[in-house]
Amino acid sequence: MSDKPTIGRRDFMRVAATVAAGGAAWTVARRGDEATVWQLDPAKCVQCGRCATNCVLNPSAVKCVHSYPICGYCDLCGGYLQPGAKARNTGAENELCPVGAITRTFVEEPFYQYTIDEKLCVGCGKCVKGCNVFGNGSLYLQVKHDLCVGCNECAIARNCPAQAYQRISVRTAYLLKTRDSGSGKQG
Amino acid sequence: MKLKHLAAAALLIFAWAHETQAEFRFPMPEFESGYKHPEMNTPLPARIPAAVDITVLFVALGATAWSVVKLRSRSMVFLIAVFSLVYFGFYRKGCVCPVGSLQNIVNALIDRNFAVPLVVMMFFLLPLVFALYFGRVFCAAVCPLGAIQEMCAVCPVQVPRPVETTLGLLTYAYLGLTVLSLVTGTGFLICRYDPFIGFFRQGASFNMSLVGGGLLLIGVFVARPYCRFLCPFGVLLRWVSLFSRWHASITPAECIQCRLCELSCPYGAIVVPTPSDRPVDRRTGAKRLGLLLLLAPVIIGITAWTGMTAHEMVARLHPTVRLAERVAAEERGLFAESTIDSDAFRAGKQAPAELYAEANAIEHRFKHACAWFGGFMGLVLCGKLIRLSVIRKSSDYEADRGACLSCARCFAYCPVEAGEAPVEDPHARS
Amino acid sequence: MTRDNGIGRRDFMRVAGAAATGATLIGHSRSQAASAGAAFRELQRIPLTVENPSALAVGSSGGMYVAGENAVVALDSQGKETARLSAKGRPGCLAVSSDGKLLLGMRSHVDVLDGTGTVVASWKDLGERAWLTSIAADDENVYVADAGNRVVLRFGHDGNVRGRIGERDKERGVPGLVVPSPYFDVAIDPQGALWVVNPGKHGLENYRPNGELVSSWYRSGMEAEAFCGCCNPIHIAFRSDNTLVTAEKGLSRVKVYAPDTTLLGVVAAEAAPPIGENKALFCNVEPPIMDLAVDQQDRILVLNKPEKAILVYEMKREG
Amino acid sequence: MPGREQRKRRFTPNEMFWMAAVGVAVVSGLFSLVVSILLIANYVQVQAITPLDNPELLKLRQQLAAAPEADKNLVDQIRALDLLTRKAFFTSQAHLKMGGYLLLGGVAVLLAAWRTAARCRPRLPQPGVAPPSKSYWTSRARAGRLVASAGALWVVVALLAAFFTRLDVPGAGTLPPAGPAQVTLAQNAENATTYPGWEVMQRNWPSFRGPGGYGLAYYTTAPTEWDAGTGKNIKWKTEVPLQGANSPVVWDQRLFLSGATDSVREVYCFDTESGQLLWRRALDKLAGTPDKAPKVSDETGYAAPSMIAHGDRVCAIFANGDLVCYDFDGNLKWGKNLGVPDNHYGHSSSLMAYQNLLFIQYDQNSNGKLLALDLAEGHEVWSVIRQKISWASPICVNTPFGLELVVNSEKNVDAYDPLTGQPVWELACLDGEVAPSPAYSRGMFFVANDNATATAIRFNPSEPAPKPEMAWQWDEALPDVASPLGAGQYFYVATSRGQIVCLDSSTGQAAWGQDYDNGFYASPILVGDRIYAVDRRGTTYVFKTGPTYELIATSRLGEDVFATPAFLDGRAYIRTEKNLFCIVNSNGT
Repeated sequence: MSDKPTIGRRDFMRVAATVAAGGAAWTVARRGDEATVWQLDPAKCVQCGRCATNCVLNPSAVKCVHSYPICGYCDLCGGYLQPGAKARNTGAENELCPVGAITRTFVEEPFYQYTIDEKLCVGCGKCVKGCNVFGNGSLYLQVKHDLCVGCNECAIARNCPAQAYQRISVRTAYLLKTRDSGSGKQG
Repeated sequence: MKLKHLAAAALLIFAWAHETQAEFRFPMPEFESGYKHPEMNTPLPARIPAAVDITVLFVALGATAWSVVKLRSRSMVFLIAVFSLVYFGFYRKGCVCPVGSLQNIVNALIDRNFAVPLVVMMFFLLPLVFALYFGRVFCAAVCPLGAIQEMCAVCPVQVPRPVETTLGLLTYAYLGLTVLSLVTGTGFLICRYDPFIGFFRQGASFNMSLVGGGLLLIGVFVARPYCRFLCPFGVLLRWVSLFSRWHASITPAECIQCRLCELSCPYGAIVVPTPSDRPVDRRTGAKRLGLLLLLAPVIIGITAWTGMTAHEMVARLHPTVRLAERVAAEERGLFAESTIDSDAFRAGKQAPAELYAEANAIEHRFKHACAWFGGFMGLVLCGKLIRLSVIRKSSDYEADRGACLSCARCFAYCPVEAGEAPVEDPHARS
Repeated sequence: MTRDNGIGRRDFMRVAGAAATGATLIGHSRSQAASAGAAFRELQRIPLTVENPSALAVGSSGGMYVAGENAVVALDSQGKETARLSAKGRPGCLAVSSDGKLLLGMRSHVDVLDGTGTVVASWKDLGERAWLTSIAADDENVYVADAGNRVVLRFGHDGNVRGRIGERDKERGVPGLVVPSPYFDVAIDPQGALWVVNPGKHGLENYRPNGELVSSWYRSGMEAEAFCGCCNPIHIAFRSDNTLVTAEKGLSRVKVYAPDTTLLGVVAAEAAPPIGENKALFCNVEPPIMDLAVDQQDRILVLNKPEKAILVYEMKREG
Repeated sequence: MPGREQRKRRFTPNEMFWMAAVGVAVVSGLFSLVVSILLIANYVQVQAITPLDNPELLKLRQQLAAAPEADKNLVDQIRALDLLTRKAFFTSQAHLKMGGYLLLGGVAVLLAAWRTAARCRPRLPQPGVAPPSKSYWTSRARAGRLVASAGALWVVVALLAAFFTRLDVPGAGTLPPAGPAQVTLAQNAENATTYPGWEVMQRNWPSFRGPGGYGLAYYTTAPTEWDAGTGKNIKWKTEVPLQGANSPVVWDQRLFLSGATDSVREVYCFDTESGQLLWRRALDKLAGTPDKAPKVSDETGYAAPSMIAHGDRVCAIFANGDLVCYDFDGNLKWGKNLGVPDNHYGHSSSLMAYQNLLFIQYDQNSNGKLLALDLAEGHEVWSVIRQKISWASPICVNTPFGLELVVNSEKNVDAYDPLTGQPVWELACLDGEVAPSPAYSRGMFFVANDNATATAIRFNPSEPAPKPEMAWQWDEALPDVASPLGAGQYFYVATSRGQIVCLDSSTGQAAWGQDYDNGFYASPILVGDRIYAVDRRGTTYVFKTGPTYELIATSRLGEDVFATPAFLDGRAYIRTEKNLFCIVNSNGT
C-alpha cells in the first residue's frame, strides 16, 4: 500500500493499524497450518442417512466407497442384497441399493466383485449398514473431494449424530479402511 | 459441532490408523484367476492456489477503490460487481467469503488451536484495510453477497430514516449472536444462514433458498437488505470506514447545495446539511444527553440481565444441549419414538448422566455469554440513542462514512460532476 | 417391552433390553422354538473378570476356561473362579487337551500351557497370513483352524504339522473353504469326527483326519433354519446326543440342529431387523458372541463379550 | 404512456429500445416465475413421495420377505414400483438442476432488461420542495423513539421467551439412577453411614413390590414353572414361625419377614441360599407401646406392612404402631411407637426408603401423617398431615418432573417430594377404603379401588410443574387388595374376584380380560416381558405383556398366598400362609 508520508495523527493510526493487520497475517501464515478438508471417519459413522440429505449439494458429495482388500467377495452380500432376499440375482426385489448404484460382477467361483457407481450413489449408507452388520465393513461412506465444495462449516458435520466429521489435512483427504502393507504379500 | 477437531486431527488420524491395522489385517481371498481388484478412486480437491484468490481479491478491491475515488464511475463499479459475482460467487461458490471469515478469526482468538489459513486471514483483513483508506469499497463491488443484491436492486426506494436506523440494530444483534455461538462452541451461524450461497452453488436447503429468494425480491425495492440490516461483517467495516482516508465524496469539488443528490442514495447514506433551527435549545439537549449517559449503565444492566435470563432458550442452539434435552425427555417417557440423534447417542459409550453434565456445562457457558451479549446489545442501543441526540453539524451534502457502500450512484446526480471536464482530486484541498 | 417404566435408560437397558443378546431373547426364542420343537432357557449368567473375553473351552473335568486380554481364567462348573493364569496378548481361541493342558491359539501360533499357566511349548509360527480362530483337540490330533490361509491344520500333540485339511482339491472332491472374515470354527463331535465350518458357504463339512471329505451340508437364508450374512455360522459345538449348537453373527442367533440337520430349536436370537429399518448403528460392531461351548451336563455356554459373561442355556426337559 | 388516439405516433429509437426492454423483462419475468413455481412444486412433490424410502415399496418388500416363496406377482410389482420411484428420483434431480439453470438465466435476462428499461427512462432527481428542516428534526426524534422502543420490545420478547422455553436438562445429581451408587451422609462424622443408591436398590428387592414399590423386577431370569407337589424347581421351603400378610423383602443373601399375633411381634431373617432362619427378634416393649393390641380384621392381621431392607438397615412396622430398625445381624438400632393407629382394619401400609430416609404412610381415621424418618437414628426429617385413611403403600418413582413419592388415600392421590415432603400434585379421583397402591408407567399413574373407579392420570410434559389430568377412567373389574401394575403401554388389574384385565394406557380400553378360579390378593409383578400373578390359593399364572393374552405357565404351591412374591436373579420367593418358598430355575443356581 502506498502511503504518502503525512504527519496527521489519523494517518499515523491508519498506518499503524495496517502494519498490525499485516503482522497478524504474517503470524498466522507462520503458524504453518495447511489446508484442510472435511472428511468422515467410518469408524464413527452410524449410517443415519443424513449424509444423503444434509449436504449442500444435491446429490450429496458423500458417496459410498469400497475397500476391496477388506471385502470378502461373498455371493451372499449384506451390502448388495436385501436382508430377506429370496434370490441372489440383480432383480430389484433383491437389491438393497435404492438407486441401483452397486454392480455385481462374477470373479470366479465363489467370488463376486461389487462396484459402486458414483454417478448414481446418493450416499444414503444403506449398503454400508448391511455390509457392517453381515459382512466385513468394506463398504463405507467418504466425502468425495472432486465434488465437495469445502464449506467453511460442513452442513453434514453440523448434523452428524455421531460427530464422525472432522477436518483433516488436504494431503490425505480420505480416511480409508486399508489393510496394512504387511499382509499385502500373498502366497 | 466441535470446532476444535482440527488440532487433534493429526493425533486422531494416527490413532485411527493404528487401530485399523489390528482390525483389517485379515488377508484377502486367494484368487486363482489372477484377479486384481480395482483401485479406489480418491480424487483430491482441485483447489485454486490461495495466492490466486488473494490476488484477485486485492486487485478487485484496488480496482473498486480506484473506480470510486479516482475514476468516479458507477459503470465501472457495477462491472467489477458483476465480475465479483461471477468469480467469488458462482465460480468460487461463495466460500470462503470475508463475511464468513470473521467467524474463523474470532474462533481463532477463542481457541488457540484453531488454525486460520492465510487465505482466510487475508480475506478478513484486506477489506478492512481498504475500508481504512477508501471506505467500504469491498461492499461496493467485491463482496459476492453484496454483488448479487446490487444486481437485483433495480428500482430502489428510500426507507424512512427512523426505520433504517432501527433495522440497522439487527446487524449488531447478528454480530453478537455470531460471536456468542463461537464462544459457546455452537458453530458458524453466518455460514449456516447465508441466504445467497445456495444460488452460487446451485443447491441449498429449501428454506434457505426461499429466504434467499425473498431477500432478493425485497432487494429489488429495498436495496441490499442483507448488507444493511443483517451483515455482521458490515458492522466492522462501518466502524473502520468512519476513519477512512480517501472516502468517496458525492461531489468532485465544492458542494453547491443544489439538493439534487438528496434522494439518489437508496441506502440512506447521504448526510444532509444540518438545519439551523433547532427544535430544542442547547441546554435541554445537553440535559437529555446527560440523562441518557446516566441511564446507560442501567440500560446495559437490564439488557445483560435479560440476556442471562434468556440463556436457556439460546442454549438450544447447541446440538449437545438439544440432544441432552431430548434424551432426558425420552428417558422420562415423554416420547414414544427416538430420534436419529438419540439412537446414535445410545449406540455410543457415553452415559446419559455424562451427557447431562456436558449439557449443563455448555448451558453455564451460555449463561455468561448471553449476559455479555445482552450487555453488548444494551451498549449498542445506548450508542445509537446517544448518536441520535448529539448533533454534529454538517453544512454540505456528504456521504455518511459508516453507512455509505461506495456504490457511486450519487455521482451522476451532481451537477458539479457533470460540469467539470477533468476531475480534480477533491481531497487535494486539505 | 417395559420401556420407560420408571427410572431411566440404564434400568430400561437392564430390565427390558438386557443388551440385545440376553434374557429378553428368551421370550423370542420361546415363540420360535415352539415351532421348532425344543425350548431353551437361560439358566444363569456367569460374570467374568477377564477383559475382552475372546475364547471359551470346557475341560474334561467339567471346568470352564475363558481366555481374554492377558489372562486365562479357570472356573468350576458352577462358574466360580478357581484360578487365574496370565497369558500374553489376546488369544483368539482355546482348547483343553485330554491331559489337561491348555492350547491357546494366538494370532499365528499356538501356545501350550500347563495347569499353572507356564508356557510348556510354543509351536511354530504359521506366518504373516495366518489367523487362528479355533482349536479342537482329541487324543491323537490337534486341529487348528487358520482363517487367513483358509485351511485346517492337523497337528500332533508335539506341535508338528501332520496334515492340511479343507484346501480345494478337485480330485478328492474337496470344494475349498470360503472364509471371508476371521470367523472359522472346527469341532469334534461325540463320535470323534472332525467338523469344519465353511462360513462362506453357510454350512459344515465333515472330514477324516487325512483330509478326506466325508459329508457336508449348507443352508443359506434369513429364515431360522438357515445361516445368513456373509459368513456364518461363526462358532459350533456338539452336545452329547450329537446335536449341533451353532452361533451366528450379524443376526446374533444361537441354534441347535439335530444330527439329521433339521433345526431342533432356537436357543437365543435377536429379532431380524425389519426391512427398511434405519436405526443408527455404529460401524465395526463386533459380534457379541465370542465363543460357544457345551459343558458336561449338555448345557450350552455362550461367551458374550459386551455382557462380559458366560450365558448358560439349557434345553427344557418337557419340550 | 401515450394515449390510444396517438397510435400513429412515431417512436424515437430510445423509446423503442425502452419498449423492447420492457417486453423482454415481462417475458423473462413471467418465465422466471413459472420456473420457480415449477421448482417449488417439484420439491413439494419429491418431499411427498420420498422416492428412496417409498413406504409403499417398503411394504411390498416386507411382504416379500415374509412370504415363504418368492411370489412372481409380488416380485413384478416391486420391480415396477422400484423402477418408477427411481425414475421419479432421477427425473426430479434432473429437473432441479435444469430448473436451477433456467431460473438463473431467466433472472439474469430479467434484470438486464429491467435495467436497460430503467436506463432509457432515467428518473430525474426530485429534491423536496421545502427545505428539509422540519422533517429533519422529526425524523431524528422518531428514530430515537423507534430505537428505544425496539430495545424495549427486544427485552420484553426475550424475557417472555425465556419464561416459556425453559430448558429441561436434568442437572447433576437430580436423577437418582444417574448418580453414584453410594450416597454418603456425613452429617454426623463419626456415625457417617453410606446408603445404597438406586443402582444397588434395584438389584435387590428392598420393599413391597420391589424397588420403588411399583412392581418392576430388575432381573429377568426368574423361573416360570414350579410345582410344590413334585418339588420341581423348589430350592427350599421354610416354615415361618408367626403369620403375617407382609411380603418378603430381600437384600443380598438375606430375606426378611415379620410376623405377629396380638401379643407377640417378631422379625425374621432368612438365609436365601439355604432357607435357614438366621435370626429371629421378638420386639421388646418400646416407649409408648400399648399394653393391649388394637382390634384388627383377621385378613389384615398384626403384621400386614412389608418391611424395608436398605443398605445395612432393616425396618418393620406393626399394627400397634411399633416401628423398629435392626442392622443385618439383628442388633436393634432404634425403635419407637408412632402411636396406636386409629384404623378399623389394622395398619397395612408398607415401608419405603430412599437415600437416608424411611417413609411411613401413617394414614388413619384421625391424625394421619406421612412421615420421613432418618434411617440411621430414627428421628423425624419431615412429616405432612394426611386427611384421609388408607391401606395402600407409597411408591417412589422418578417421573418426568423429578422423583415423587406417590400415595393413595380415600379421595386423593397425592405426590410429594421425597426429600422435603413438599406436596407436588394431588388429584381427587378415588373413593372408598383404598388398599391398592398406585401403578406407574411411562409418565402415567394409574390408581384403582373396588366399588369406585380406576383412573389413569397423565401430565402435560410441557408444563413447568406437574399438573395431573384424568386421562380416562375404568369402572368394570376393579381391585380390592392387589395393586395394579404398569408395564409399558399397558396397565394390569388383578381383582379379588379372580379377574385380570389389561388396559391400554393410551385409550383406557381393555385389551383383554381373563377370569381365574380364585381371587388375587398378591399384586402382579413384571419380570422382563412376563407378568406373575399369584392367586389366593397359591397358583401362579405367568403371562406375557402385551395386547394379547398369552399364558406361559401355571404353577401351584397348594397353600394360600396373600403376600406379593419377590423376584431376584433366577429366583422367586413366595410367602404362603405358613411357609416361605424359594423357587429357582431347574439345575439350581
